Amino acid sequence: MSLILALIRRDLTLAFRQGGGVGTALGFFLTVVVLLPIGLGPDQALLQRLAPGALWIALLLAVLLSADRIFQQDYEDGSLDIMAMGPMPLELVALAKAIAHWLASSLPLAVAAPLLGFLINLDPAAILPLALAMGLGSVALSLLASIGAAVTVGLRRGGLLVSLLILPLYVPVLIFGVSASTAPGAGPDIATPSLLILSAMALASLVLSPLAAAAALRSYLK
Amino acid sequence: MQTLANPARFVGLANAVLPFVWVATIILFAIGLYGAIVTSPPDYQQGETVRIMFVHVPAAWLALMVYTVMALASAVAIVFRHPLADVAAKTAAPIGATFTFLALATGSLWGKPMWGAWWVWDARLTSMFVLFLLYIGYMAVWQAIDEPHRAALVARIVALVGFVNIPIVKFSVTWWNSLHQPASVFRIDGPTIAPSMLWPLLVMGLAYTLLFLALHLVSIRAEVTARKIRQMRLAEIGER
Amino acid sequence: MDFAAAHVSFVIGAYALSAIALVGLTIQVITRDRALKAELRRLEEHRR
Amino acid sequence: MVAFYSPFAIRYSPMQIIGQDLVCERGGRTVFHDVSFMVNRHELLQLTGPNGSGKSSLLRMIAGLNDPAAGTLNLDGGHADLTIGQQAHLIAHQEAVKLALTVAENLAFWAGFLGGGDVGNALAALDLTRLAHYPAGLLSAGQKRRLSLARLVLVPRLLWLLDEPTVGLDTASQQRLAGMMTEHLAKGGMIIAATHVALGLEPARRLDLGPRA
Repeated sequence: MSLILALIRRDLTLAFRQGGGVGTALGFFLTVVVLLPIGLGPDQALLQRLAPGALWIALLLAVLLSADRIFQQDYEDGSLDIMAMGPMPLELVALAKAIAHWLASSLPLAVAAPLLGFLINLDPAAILPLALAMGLGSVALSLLASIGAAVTVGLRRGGLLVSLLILPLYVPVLIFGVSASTAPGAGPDIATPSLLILSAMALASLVLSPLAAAAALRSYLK
Repeated sequence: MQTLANPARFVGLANAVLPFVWVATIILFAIGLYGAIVTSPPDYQQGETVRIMFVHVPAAWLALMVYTVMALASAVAIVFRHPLADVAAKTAAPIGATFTFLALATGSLWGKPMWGAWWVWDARLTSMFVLFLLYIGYMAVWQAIDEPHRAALVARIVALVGFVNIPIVKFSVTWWNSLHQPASVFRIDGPTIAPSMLWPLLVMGLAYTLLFLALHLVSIRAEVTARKIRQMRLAEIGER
Repeated sequence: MDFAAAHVSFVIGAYALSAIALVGLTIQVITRDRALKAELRRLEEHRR
Repeated sequence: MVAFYSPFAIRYSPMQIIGQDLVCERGGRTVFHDVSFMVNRHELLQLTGPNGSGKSSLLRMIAGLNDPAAGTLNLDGGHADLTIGQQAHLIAHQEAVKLALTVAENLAFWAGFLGGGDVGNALAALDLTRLAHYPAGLLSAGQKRRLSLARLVLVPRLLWLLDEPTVGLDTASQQRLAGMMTEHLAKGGMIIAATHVALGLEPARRLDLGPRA
């Protein structure tokens, strides 16, 4: 357990010291949110109805954008080889790095998203459910992104391939994420069941993603 | 040598079986089409457009079946390390993608007269679309990694991860669809269809499956030849 | 089948599209197989 | 977590690594075949052979990063529940150094991750104490190579797998490396080094991966 923490701590120091990671993801997120009213027109009622979905899509794309940072550096400078020879199985290394990526970029976005919601007239009552749903959903997003990152770690321009591989896996998270972020009161309460399913997905990916990611990494170490 | 363990035996087997499969495919298509176009009655509600079902439903069945074949082949490749299994998965993908594309296209052609729109986010069409993305993603992995051995290792994982997600996507899309739209007006599945419509559908389904088998065997044979050519070229480089 | 019924063009369109796609795929697969077999034969003669 | 203690505790039990008719395949091409070797305690095995003959592949195979297409590879004597890779250090061309972290932080991470070790002593052994608080990005190639070699001293491990260790080192550092290697062998360790340059100590065994008859 202490080894996982050591790895997470190092990754976090690296992410914050290089600064690029969080900054670019947040910047990308802000651009997407600002583009929406420009593209869809300033109609407040329309924007309000679209706000949760739009914020979720922006979060999802931002996480995907920063996904290749999870293993790329360690693969290129040889650290991954040494970690594969360490006392900790590669699966836990993949898990630790995915958690570090979640803490470094997905979580800050999940916290910032509802606060930026006012830009697209997000209904204030929806801020709390959105924050809760995004907090949970971002775990699944980072873990699934780690599979894509592992599959494309050795490729020169793997960025496009990551999105193609991982977006279909994001469909369920997006569906239940958005329905979990609807404000209470309107219509039947679908927020709580969706939240439960979302957390189930997060837990499932917590277990399954490291297995897939480690297997993909091993094929690149060969 | 870990090259294709027993390709010669497989190619021999394929050559023996293929003529019969081709003949059976053609016969079944003839019967199926005859049943679909001539004997089965028009639908009391939709009229003639129901006949699109005979090309739409088999394509949808094949789209899912071929991905299952790919996932099974990948699992066999992981467990038994059999290189021919990787080739089977790789060659099945483009065929499966074509069937998925056909399912989407014919579904949209069926939807236009039915719901008045070329694309309707009906639960089955949406999950079929995601399945299409999974196919494209799988094929993109083979494209992106030039060295076949490493590409095979990675593609296996992508196929299995995709396969695990198909039911999840299906469940969430169906649930999402019921949330946003009352159950779609048009529902044809299960034994409710009249027998006169059912047998052509089953025959067409079998014809599509045999076509897949034939195309798959030929593609595997071609891929085995391609790998041999690649190894001969590499050997030449090695000698020089 | 009544060829004058409503929307019959969609039915024909669906069948035509399916035929084109499946026949096209078959031709592509067979030609690739034949081309590779010929190249392999050429390479083998070249080596002997 | 695996109880991890210094491998030298089992100093005097007999111990050797044996490779038997190993075959390595990469991209469909056979890199090398029928390679056999043996290394005992206190012994240095020197790997030679032209570029592309598979020296690095063999080292990576011993480290467990890629499994052989055929043949066997085992360590008699070491820890039963540890793989060879977990009882070995691999120093390859890539230095596994994070440029944004300082020299000390790099070593502190590896100490934490690979199972304990004294950073100060490792820095002193490679004369890096002066640079401890500099970000690794400012180091020269030779200094980065020394930081990578510091891992050998930082975490005691039985087997050292060195891939052209002297690349980029000045003469003083090469002598220091030779000293470290001699001391490691004296303490009952084993070394497999792929290199063409004289290492400053006589290898007990040699293995040439070049084209054989």
